[in-house]
Amino acid sequence: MNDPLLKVSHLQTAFVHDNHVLKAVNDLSFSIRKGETVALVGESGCGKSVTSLSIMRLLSEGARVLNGSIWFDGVDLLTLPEKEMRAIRGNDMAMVFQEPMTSLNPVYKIGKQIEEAIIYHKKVSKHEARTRTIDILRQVGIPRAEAVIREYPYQLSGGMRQRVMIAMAMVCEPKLLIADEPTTALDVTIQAQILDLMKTLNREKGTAILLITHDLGVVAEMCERVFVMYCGKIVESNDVKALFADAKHPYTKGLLNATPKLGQHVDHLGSIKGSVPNLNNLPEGCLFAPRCPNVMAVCQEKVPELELIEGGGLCRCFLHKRESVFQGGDF
Amino acid sequence: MNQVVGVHHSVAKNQKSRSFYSLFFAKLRKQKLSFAAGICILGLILVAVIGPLLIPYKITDVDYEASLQGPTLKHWLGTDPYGRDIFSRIIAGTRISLSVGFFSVLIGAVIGSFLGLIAGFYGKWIDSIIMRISDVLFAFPGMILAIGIVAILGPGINNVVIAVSVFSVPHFARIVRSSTLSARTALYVEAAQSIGAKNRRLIFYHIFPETLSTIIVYFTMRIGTAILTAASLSFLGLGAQPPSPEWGAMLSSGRDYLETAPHITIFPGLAIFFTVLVFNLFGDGLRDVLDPKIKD
Amino acid sequence: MSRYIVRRIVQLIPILIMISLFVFLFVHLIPGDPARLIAGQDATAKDVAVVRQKLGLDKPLAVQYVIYMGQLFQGDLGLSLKTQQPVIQLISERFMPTFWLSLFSLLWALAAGLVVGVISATKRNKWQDYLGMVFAVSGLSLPSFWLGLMLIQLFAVVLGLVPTGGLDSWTSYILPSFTLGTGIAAVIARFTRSALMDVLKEDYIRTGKAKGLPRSRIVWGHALRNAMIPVVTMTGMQFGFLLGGSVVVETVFSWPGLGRLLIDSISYRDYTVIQAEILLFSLEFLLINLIVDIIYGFLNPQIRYD
Amino acid sequence: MREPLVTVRNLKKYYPIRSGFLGRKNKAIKAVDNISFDLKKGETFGLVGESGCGKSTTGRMLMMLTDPTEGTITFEGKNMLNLKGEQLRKERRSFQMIFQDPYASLNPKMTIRAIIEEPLIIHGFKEKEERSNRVDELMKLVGLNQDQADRHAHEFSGGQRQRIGIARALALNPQLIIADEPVSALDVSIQAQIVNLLQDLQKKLGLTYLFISHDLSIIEHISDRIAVMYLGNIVELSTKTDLYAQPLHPYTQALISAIPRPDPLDKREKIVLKGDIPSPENPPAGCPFHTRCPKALDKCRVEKPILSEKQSEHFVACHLYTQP
Amino acid sequence: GCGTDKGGSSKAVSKNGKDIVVGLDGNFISLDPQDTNDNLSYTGEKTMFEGLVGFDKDMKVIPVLATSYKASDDAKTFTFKLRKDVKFQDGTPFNAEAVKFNFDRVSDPKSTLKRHSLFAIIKETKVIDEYTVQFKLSDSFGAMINTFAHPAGMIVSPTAVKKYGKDFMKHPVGTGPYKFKSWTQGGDLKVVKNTDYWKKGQPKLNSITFTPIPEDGARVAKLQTGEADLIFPVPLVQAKKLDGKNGIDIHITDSIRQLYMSMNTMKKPFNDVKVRQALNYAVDKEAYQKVVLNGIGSEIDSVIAPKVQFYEKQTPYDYDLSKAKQLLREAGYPNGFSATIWSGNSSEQIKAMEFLQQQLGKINVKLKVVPMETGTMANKIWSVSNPDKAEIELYYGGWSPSTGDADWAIRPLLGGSSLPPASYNTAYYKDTKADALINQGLQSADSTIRGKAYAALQKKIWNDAPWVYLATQKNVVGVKSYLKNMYVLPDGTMNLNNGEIVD
Ligand SMILES: Nc1ncnc2c1ncn2[C@@H]1O[C@H](COP(=O)(O)OP(=O)(O)OP(=O)(O)O)[C@@H](O)[C@H]1O
Ligand SMILES: Nc1ncnc2c1ncn2[C@@H]1O[C@H](COP(=O)(O)OP(=O)(O)OP(=O)(O)O)[C@@H](O)[C@H]1O
Ligand SMILES: [Mg+2]
Ligand SMILES: [Mg+2]
Repeated sequence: MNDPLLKVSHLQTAFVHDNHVLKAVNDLSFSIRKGETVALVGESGCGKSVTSLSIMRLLSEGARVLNGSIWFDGVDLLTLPEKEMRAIRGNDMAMVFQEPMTSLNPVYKIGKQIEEAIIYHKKVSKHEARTRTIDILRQVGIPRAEAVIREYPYQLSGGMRQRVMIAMAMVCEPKLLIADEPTTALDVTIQAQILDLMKTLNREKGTAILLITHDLGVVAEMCERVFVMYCGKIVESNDVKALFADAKHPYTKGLLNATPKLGQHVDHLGSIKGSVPNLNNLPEGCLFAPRCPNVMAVCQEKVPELELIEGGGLCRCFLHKRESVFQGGDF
Repeated sequence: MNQVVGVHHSVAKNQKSRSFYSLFFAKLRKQKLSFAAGICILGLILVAVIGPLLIPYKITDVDYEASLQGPTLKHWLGTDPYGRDIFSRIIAGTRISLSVGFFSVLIGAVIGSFLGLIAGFYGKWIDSIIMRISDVLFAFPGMILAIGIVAILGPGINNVVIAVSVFSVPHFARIVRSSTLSARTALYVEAAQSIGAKNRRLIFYHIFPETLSTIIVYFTMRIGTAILTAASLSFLGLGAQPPSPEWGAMLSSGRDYLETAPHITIFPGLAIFFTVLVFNLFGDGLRDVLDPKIKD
Repeated sequence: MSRYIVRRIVQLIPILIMISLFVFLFVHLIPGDPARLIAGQDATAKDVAVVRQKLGLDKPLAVQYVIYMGQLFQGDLGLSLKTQQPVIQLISERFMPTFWLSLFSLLWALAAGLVVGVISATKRNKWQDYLGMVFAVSGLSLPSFWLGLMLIQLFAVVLGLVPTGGLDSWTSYILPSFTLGTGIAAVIARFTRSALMDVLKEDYIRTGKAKGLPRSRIVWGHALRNAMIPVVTMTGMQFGFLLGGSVVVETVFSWPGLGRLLIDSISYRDYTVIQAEILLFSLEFLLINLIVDIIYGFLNPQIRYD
Repeated sequence: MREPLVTVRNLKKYYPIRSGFLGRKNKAIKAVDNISFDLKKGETFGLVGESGCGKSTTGRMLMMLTDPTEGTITFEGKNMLNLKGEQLRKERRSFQMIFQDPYASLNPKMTIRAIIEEPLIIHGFKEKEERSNRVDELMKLVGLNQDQADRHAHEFSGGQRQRIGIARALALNPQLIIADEPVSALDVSIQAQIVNLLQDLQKKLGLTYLFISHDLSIIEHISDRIAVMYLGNIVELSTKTDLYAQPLHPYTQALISAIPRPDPLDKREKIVLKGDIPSPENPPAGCPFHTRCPKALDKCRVEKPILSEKQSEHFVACHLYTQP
Repeated sequence: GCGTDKGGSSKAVSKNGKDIVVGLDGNFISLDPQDTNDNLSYTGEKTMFEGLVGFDKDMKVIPVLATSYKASDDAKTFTFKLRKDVKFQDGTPFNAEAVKFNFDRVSDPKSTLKRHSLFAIIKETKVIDEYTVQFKLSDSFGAMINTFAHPAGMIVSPTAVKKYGKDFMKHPVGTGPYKFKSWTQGGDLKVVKNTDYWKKGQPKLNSITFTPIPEDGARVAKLQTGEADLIFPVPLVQAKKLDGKNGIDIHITDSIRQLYMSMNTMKKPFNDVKVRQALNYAVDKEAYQKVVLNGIGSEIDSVIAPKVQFYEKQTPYDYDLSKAKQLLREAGYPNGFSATIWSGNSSEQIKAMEFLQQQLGKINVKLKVVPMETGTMANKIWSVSNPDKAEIELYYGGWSPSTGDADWAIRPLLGGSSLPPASYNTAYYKDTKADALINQGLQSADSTIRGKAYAALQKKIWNDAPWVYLATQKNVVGVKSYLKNMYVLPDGTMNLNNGEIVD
């Protein structure tokens, strides 16, 4: 139970153009244990999707993993031949994307799109695949599953499609489900349904979930541990309760303050000044320094390391610097 | 229906603070083939402008003793039935072919784009009328339309320009209409409308620039077609008049000699091929850079 | 579905009427007096007058149009001014050769265009892509009459593999279809490439990959089917080009088809034949595009015809 | 009680769906189906609801960007829907809009100065100097650096662009600003900046806002009064405090409970609604919410409840509260 | 021909079977000789039909279905004796009744046959006895016998005409050596052996298929590949190169087609004979033959060709630029002038106009070349009712008088009554003396009287120079060497009836 299922170490992924390299993910490390629900939060553009695509090895042309390793269930994914990687994708490790509206092939029926994966990975008969498909659709709470398999994506609503996507990801019973902003495009009431569903699956099937989101509310509701990302790096991580109770990094604090809370009634929302720096044009020293309310001289010169802090979490900030430097052990 | 939050972020944040043009050239340079084609076009334009000053022989210099010679040092591409230097004529013909291509498409583009803008912007019956007429013109095979128009107006290069431009009109009307339709729903057009901008301002100030990249790309691609069509008309005897060294006309008059003196057909044919090729390649590159969705 | 087709056909009628008017005016605008041309070089002015009256060309234009349309609605295309043969007969004799020629051209163009387009799109920016696109753009840039003449020289005269022209056996189709189809193959190749490249960027392709499907399955199964949707529409539009191109290609290859009939009719100002033929071309174009729309519906489940 | 600035009565918008023989109209999307409300001078009126419920359509009708199918919009005693052409163009100065998408709502080919100046040009400010001064003033007002005026929109971040949009909206000193999801596309940290800016401007300039959002937390933070929309109808309308303290409509209740709260210790039971939002093309008979309502009565399936005042200033459209 | 002594390169070719294919440059328009006005159709028709008289290789009139004829001195009455052993292909007997039927048909003013005008002069056709027929003309007409020899005078089967009516042109029946088999308009015409043909031992082929191949290159290619056994015309450029290769013989024979550039003599500056003569001196006729006709043509030395009846040689205008310039100076155009030349848009016509442009450029006469599409040009020429309004200045053309007689060679082109729109006098040449001579020739059947008149007329026209005389054309046929006895007549129609395959 203590072995990490997924262990990402010092991952560096970049978009390589002829004359410059944009490091979208820079020295990123984290791990997920079996059956655990972990959140990766951060604002738009901080590299969440690039991280997940690096893990799935689905990076688009032009993007490359420059450094680091990704161990999944005892194998190093980055050195795996494409064919073996394919056998893992959709089978041991599955992914749900942000855009349920466009992530299903519009010209194929729902049933076919799910069966395809089963037949490919499990080498079962068509008939068997169909039974399993109907089964999984029922499990994700789709009424009339027998009818839905004969429908096209356009005939389904956004929430239904996202359920189909989850069904498709879950059908081979993967050990890890990566969900990249699975509810961002959905309405609140539908979001509640989907989050509910994911929780149930996690509980019943023991599937570990890496939930990628920018919504701290969702994190608080769903996850056990949180990794906060800023500009391609993890700036803070901790157990969810600890983090929400006592965030250490000024960025995490800022985020929490800026999130409006029901019934809070403040005159002004807390905000973080300035905006996320451009990857082309990153500041020297701590990446958050230009926006940080507690900025110190050292912040503009040196890059802080991710270090253990009191209470078990990790934080990348000079304010919380302690004597023992993080050595890359288990975290 | 569902708002997709932050969809534009990554796109926008990538763009460095560079001017539109330097960005454009940087992108275009990457399209190696098209960039080369663009340089060839500049070369062709140069030839069209100063070529007639450089050619070794006057295009009307006849020498019946030296007729139908193959390529020699004296006549690089040989001579035609009147002993005229084919190389000189091809060089001199560049100006004609390029201007035919350019002007016919220009006229077609101006009229067609205007109609497309109006149709796309106002919609309703104006749209119906303009689009039905362009359907009719579309259903009318272009070459036949051109033949008919030249038959009505009489042969000659100017009429070829008119004929070719007429059948460019519905093409431009269509694509400009469709990009107008999408530009019309663009939020910034609505924004301008909400601050009280008049239709004229909306159309020409806000929408038109948005369709411009489509027009430019299509423009370059049509030039090739126009040159080909003009050459086909000349081939059918409906084009340029002698002694004009229009390539299609040269080709047409040389086809009798296909077996005896193939060079008089091959070289103008290659000139047409090359010119149309570079315009097409360049248009391709432009399209990839400017990225309008053109269905052609 | 059938209601949809009926409706679409009904919608064609006003367009066809507009075309007929357009064609009628257009044809009569072309300078040249058919009576004079038909009466012949050595006819006297009186002969010409007789012919003119016989052909009904002495009536006012509006009257001629009304008469023409009246006949048209009864399915009568009239008599050829030049040969006094029923136009329908003239056209039907010439229809099949042109039809088969267009069809073969289109078929090979589709086959070649798709293959080249798919290879180019999947090998983007590799040599296969460049080669494919250079071929495609070249195909688009070749004057078809020139290509035809060169092909005749090479394959018929020098190598003697195929007939030079005319329509005698199936081998007669090879060169003209190739010539006529080249431009379209090129367009289809380019279009397939860009459509497929767009589709390959779609989210559902990423979904396919995330499912662990092999690349071939993704390209041929998931991507191409979607890419075909715009390709099919565009192919329909190319039909107009095909019909226009047949005029030139039929001249080069002495093809006994409608294109050549049209050229002949224009030089004789054989109004009835020109009108009928252009109407036929237009109708054909519109019908092809109707068929294309129906195919589109099969490819794109989102379109429902009801 | 404050004066109403704008009165909306029985507003409807049906989008025809063309189909059938020769494209006859025989169906309609009921995007907005008979809504009425007042905007009071100086208040922020929140319009909240899920995707497709007709929020934007309502905003666009108020902006006169879409013609209503039915209903009246009265502004300072004038029925805005009777205005045409030039008159309408003139009247537009009082109404301005801020859009959801700060990227698409700015013309990429124009400089910031040109964008902010455009309303001034359109409304006949002839003096170049005057315009230029006004632009500088506006940029300062929304917190933009003046020396960036000659750059293009794509050189700015989302938050900055939204500021540009706000500056443009303020150029003509409007009375009413319709903000259609002005912060939905922004990151949390930026979102807070813009919300704060809007509130400051309201105080400074005495603006009235119609604030459209699907985010109940933001709506709660910024609004004075709130209307909850569902499928083209207003199902509940109340002051902020009342609405959140005591939501009456089952939909509002579910909506509020479904908001994920950024507090891992807050483990409330959520009301998870079943099923999907029906399509406005084919809305259910009776109460539009009955298909998903956990408390639906028989009556709800047949009779559509009307919006009525349940408590003072608290309106609800639900049969649960109609006295027999 | 010139294809006999090529030797070496000629590889022997042979033919299996007796079916041949003839490639022509256009479509047949009609198969009813009386309703035909193009040479091409006549080529096909001549395999199926025969006239009372016809032309031999040299355009001399010879008897065919008639055994003899007599003309009255006033050229008003013509009596023919007919062959007795002839039947139409449908079995109908050939006799005086049949002949009467034919000429009644074509001379009927109500007939809308295209050749009505040629025979409109026949007032009455009388059956004298079963094999004697007599024509009475309404006016004297010296060239009538040539008119009978014209292919339009070929005799059609009365039974078939009655049977098919309007459709006769698609079901032709005559007395000729070949029978109609099939024809698609614009496509192939196939004729097969008439086994009952009256000339014993004829014809020698089983069938002839005529196939239209308008594109020059394609036509030549068909001959080269053996898909066609005979093509006509052979493009002039290729004639020399083709000869002797692939078993092809090129036959170059005389034609009666004159090539000329007419000048509008009613328009300045061409109203001055000096200008017209200057232009004649300014054009290098040898170069014309070399460049435009690719060396296939002969010197022109009268307004009519040598093979035309009553031809009289004149002294050619030499190529003499200084004389030309001097004449221009005398006429008051020392600095030349500009003018427009019209013609069709075939490559040969364009080439000729371009050549003339180059030539006249040397004496500062600047030509604007306007190639026109056939219909447009016809319209331009014939839309004028009044000579003053005529736009035409220079016109490049050629004329082949299908009757082979001087009258038809001159009157339609240069007769005072032939100004457009009546006929083809594009030179607007109207001269009382010339018109009188034309009439003299017309009103007698006596060849000495006619000969004298035409001699004077030719001299007059030659000196008046309404045309720039360019060349007399040649006919060029390409045949496979195994094919013999097929020839083109000077009028451009072909006679294939004696054709045979020799190994
Ligand atoms: N194809 C690309 N080329 C260049 N840069 C890219 C590309 N795709 C993404 N990036 C950059 O990589 C960085 C990380 O992007 P990523 O998509 O991982 O962000 P994200 O955290 O998922 O954001 P969001 O919340 O918007 O989904 C961004 O700065 C983005 O601009
Ligand atoms: N121009 C239009 N034509 C047809 N239907 C439309 C049009 N605009 C909107 N609709 C439909 O009207 C309904 C209401 O749309 P509206 O944009 O007002 O919703 P919204 O509440 O703003 O949703 P969102 O949160 O997605 O912005 C939707 O079903 C939409 O599909
Ligand atoms: Mg992302
Ligand atoms: Mg909206």
